[in-house]
Amino acid sequence: MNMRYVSVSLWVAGLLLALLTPVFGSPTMVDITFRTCSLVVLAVSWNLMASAGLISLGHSAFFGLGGYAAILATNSAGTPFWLSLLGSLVAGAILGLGLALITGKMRGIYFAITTLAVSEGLRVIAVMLPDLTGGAKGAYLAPDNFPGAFTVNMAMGIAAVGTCLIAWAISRSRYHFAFRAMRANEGASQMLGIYPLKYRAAITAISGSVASLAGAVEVWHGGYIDPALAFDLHITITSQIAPILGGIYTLSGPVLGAVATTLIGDATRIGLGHIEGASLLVFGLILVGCVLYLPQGIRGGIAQFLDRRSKRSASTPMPADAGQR
Amino acid sequence: MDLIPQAFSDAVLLAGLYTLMAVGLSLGFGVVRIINFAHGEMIMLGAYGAFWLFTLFGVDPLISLPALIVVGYVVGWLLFKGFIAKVLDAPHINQILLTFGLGLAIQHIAIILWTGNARSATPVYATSSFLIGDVLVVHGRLVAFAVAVVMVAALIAWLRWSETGLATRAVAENRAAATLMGVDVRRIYALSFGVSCALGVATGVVVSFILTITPFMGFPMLVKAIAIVILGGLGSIPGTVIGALVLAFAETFASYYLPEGSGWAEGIAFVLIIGILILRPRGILGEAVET
Amino acid sequence: MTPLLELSNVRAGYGHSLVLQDISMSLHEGEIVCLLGANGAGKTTTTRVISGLLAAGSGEVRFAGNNIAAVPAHRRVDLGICLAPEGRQVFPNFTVHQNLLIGSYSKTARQRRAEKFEQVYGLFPRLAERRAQKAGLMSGGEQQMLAIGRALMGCPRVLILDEPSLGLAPKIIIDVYETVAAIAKLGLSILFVEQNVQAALMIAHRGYVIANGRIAASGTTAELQSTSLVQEAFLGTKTGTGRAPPGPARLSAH
Amino acid sequence: MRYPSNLLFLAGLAVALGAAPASAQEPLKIGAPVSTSGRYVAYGAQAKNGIETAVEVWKKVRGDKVAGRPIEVLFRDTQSNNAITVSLMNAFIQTDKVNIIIGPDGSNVAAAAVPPWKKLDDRPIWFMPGGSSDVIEKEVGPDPYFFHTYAWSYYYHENNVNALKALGTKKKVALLYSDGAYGRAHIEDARKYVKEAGFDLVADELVREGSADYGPTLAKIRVRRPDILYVLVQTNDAIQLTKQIHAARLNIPYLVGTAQTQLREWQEATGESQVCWTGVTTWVPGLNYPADKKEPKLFPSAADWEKMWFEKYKTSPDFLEVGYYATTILALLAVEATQSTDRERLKEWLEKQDYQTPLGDSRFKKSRVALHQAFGTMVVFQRQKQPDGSITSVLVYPEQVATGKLKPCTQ
Repeated sequence: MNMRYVSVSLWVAGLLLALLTPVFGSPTMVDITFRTCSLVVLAVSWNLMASAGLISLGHSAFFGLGGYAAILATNSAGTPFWLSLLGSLVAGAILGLGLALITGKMRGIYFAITTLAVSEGLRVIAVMLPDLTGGAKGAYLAPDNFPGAFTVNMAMGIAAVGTCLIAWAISRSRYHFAFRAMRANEGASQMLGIYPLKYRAAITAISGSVASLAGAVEVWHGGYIDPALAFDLHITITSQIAPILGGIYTLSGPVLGAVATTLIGDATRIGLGHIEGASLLVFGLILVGCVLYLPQGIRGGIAQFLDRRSKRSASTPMPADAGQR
Repeated sequence: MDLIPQAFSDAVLLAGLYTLMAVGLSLGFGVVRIINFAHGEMIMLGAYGAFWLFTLFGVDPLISLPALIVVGYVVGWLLFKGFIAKVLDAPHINQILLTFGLGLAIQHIAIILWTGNARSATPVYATSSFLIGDVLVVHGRLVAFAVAVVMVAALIAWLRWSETGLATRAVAENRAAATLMGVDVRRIYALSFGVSCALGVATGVVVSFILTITPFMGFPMLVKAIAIVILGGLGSIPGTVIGALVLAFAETFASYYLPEGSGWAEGIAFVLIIGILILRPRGILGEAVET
Repeated sequence: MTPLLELSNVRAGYGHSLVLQDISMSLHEGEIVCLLGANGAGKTTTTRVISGLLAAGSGEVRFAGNNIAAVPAHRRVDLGICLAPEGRQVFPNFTVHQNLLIGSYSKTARQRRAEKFEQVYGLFPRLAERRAQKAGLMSGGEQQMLAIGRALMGCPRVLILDEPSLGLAPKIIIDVYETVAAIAKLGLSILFVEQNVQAALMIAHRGYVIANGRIAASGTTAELQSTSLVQEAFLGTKTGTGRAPPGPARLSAH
Repeated sequence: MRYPSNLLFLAGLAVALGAAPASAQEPLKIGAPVSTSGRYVAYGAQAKNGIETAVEVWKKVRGDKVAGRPIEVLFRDTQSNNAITVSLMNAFIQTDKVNIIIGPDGSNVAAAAVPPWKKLDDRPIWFMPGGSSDVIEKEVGPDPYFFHTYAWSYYYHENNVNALKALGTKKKVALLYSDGAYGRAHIEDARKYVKEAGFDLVADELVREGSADYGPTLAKIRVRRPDILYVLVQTNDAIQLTKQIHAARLNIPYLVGTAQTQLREWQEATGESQVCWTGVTTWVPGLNYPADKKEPKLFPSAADWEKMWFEKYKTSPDFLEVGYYATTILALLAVEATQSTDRERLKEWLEKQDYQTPLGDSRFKKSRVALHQAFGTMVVFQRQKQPDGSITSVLVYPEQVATGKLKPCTQ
């Protein structure tokens, strides 16, 4: 059994689950799949940015914007379901482009903090313009035609599959190398004839638009939105937990991580929900444990396991640099 | 009535609180190069510590402050040895997630121990005040300001004049060179992380009688502290003071002079951050621990 | 007589790239030894191994006869191994005086701080004049003096200087080397790394030439001056051994 | 379904569903979405206490079963999160097939629970002893299966303003509300009733939820010299705001709050600053509601019930705890009386019943939009300092229950 076989079969399984569960699954199954798919979209989207060296601490900005774009389009202009999703995609892409432009050459922690600021800024706007957004007491979706739960669930499945396909296409294209170079060193990549801003704008636009899409489908699913939860920092955090738990900078890592995060979250919530504070305590501890003991994520863990099984003798690695740089 | 003197006084007092809130985070980042997402939880623990000592034993928060600072130092030191030390060479994002996970766990331990009920300590000075001309000054806030000034001054003096403080700055500026001077970098890390947490706890003690204490109080304060640290320049202590002043003045004056200004104030802070990062991508005063 | 410092068959590198293939060398009490080599040959990596910033993959580093592999970098200062690193690495936001102060941070050095200050300010009157100035605002030559002075503050038995002439004007280089010679008179053992052959051979007793992570030549200054090996080493090529080992040249350059 | 990762899902499913109940006697399932983690955890704890105590009392009085069926309460944690609440509601209705839903608690999660419940045709009877926001009422609309067992936001202000009318209408009122869900849900009706009563609205100030400094807002209000400061913020904000108002020495004779003034949390955290604040609530210790004539053991007098609670928890109850207790007992009585879980029969019975509970009359009436609304009887009280130094709630409105008069603050 090698990594390739495992990975192909997992991909096929994931695809089928995402697209067939809304048709055949039990309500619980549908619900878990929906939330997993939503997290897959966010995680893959976050990982796309991270792959280009852009660590986002404000993915909730895209998620929330997408939700508000969908609800505004629907409630004020009677926009139908699919069209409202398109609107959110565009809104997310515009925000992504804008972010790339204002952040210019900012990198690392400065880029991260700017995204955080954008997300918090949007939350303040949503809170302070109640006539437009419903303000802090929230707003309900009031569509002319509700497309039905099946369609909404299916939309999230398609979104997840589509996002993975985009990530796959990027990993197969020459852009992949550009992003990798940017991640390593933006200055150096410039010398290689790569113009970071162009790629940066492209990746933030793509990543932003799919994250917005997730927000929009969530609104159609839940039917309600409010600023505190649309722009919740925990959305940002879970969209990071998933790729890091699964394996950052990889294709399958965010997906594996999303599945694991959802299942762990549900297990602790349902298993420990009757004890005050226990469910998120255990979730926090699991997170700490994963960062400490699975630094390469689940994907890295599996690869290592398979490696060991194939008994390939590893070459003696060099001692690490003790100079702490 | 002219509100400008009042606004000015409010802003200065608030800036003191903000400085204290952010200075520990700034030190932690400057030296250990980790943004401690559990820093807010240190504030929360400090607040609960002061609250319980006050409520159960009648110990005034200002009296319990020194003891709690020591406890905060020990907790920080243990967190460093137990967790942070293991991810020093990991990517930033892993470190962020680790500290976030720790924060989440600490929050919910607090819920289990003390429930989610909102609390606040009630020493007399918390709600008494005096007037200078037209300007009203609340004793509690003045006390908080004084504690902030003393703590920040002590920190600066320590970094500037003590042997260990100097070594800490050396590590912040160049860890390899510091090692060559015989400085045990890991020990300095543990120490600074401890001091950083102790400052968080001190903040908690001070807000225990001004603000509402809940297990969740830390996270919004962390976001604010990050904003301040970024405004001033990561790791720069004078920068943190400037960042706190900028934020406090912007918020206070917006609240006084804009319609619905106190609602927009927080948004103003984030606009400021983005603006400053565009103009000066490394904050008002650059990086590294300066005093 | 046991050498004060001895490296035998040291291999070391970063991650999976091996920079030092096989280094053996020694330094005796009171000696001045220079380490020559082209950019990227492994000179700085050697100093990092000696100072403990980089652990040796295999081989031994002995100090006064003891294997110091297990001694962490910051403890080696206590033993008396002090390095003025490549690129000077002074603390830019510290004053000159603070830089020197931190130089005597180690336990042994702290006890002799006053004496050392006197010595360093005596050797470098320029530093005494500028004691309150921020190090980052000084010229390259002054910073180099400071770096050496700072290393001296640590009470070294072995003073290691990594490319003290790097990026300095010729006139300043002469100043630096005159000072090094003066320090040598204090009875210290000095190991210094150079690309500038002329300057190095001026004051050293012995020398080693590193090429591609191996000792390519060694001998007294006079011997080295007369051999063509020095030149070859500097070209980074090695005749006669067939294939050159894979050169991780760029990696140790900075 | 032959792929390995299905195992992961199945494992998750098994965890999610727990051990399937396989008893011959189908239990009565009550779905209880409670916020036992996240920011509403304080409410969640109260909700859980209320339901648990109700089931305990029922078992003591009536035995372990209701209508011959064992009682099963499914407590599920909303984590104070909208998306999780949606999942919970779906799971309760579609998977667990609960017979009755009671909850959730916090206003945002309560709001988020509405669409998934409304969307499903086979939705069960839903009691909501939590959310008071009028957006919830509008969204639920005249749904026959929705039973609101808590006051709507506008009840607060109708009662509050009625109590204030005793002071005469020439008074100047300053409104202060937060940009949070609580402030936004209440401000419009507060404004409406204040204006209708003929008061002079001299300030209408917004503050930020969680703000560290209310100084600027208070300074602006001081300049207007109002007679009444009317505050609409949630508990956490109310605690620090109350202390700051005290410190600011505004010299405003009447300080008017809403529900938070009755919460233990607020009273303990504000100390001396709480004196003279008024509040409006559905329940306050010391109400003189008598025991129910038909069910005196399930619905004892307010005083007896309070005593029972104090013995169990060593603290006096808060209004959510009473609300969840009364609601749960009502639900159990409905099942017992109809011997069924059919929502039509339950609904009919609920519409007709009439008990005297520790929380007042249990009769459901129409409200602005919703069909069923109970326990909306509110009282206005004032925190007054007694000669012995203690601070107690003195009922000032309505007159039938009043135990004292509204007094101006002397500072």
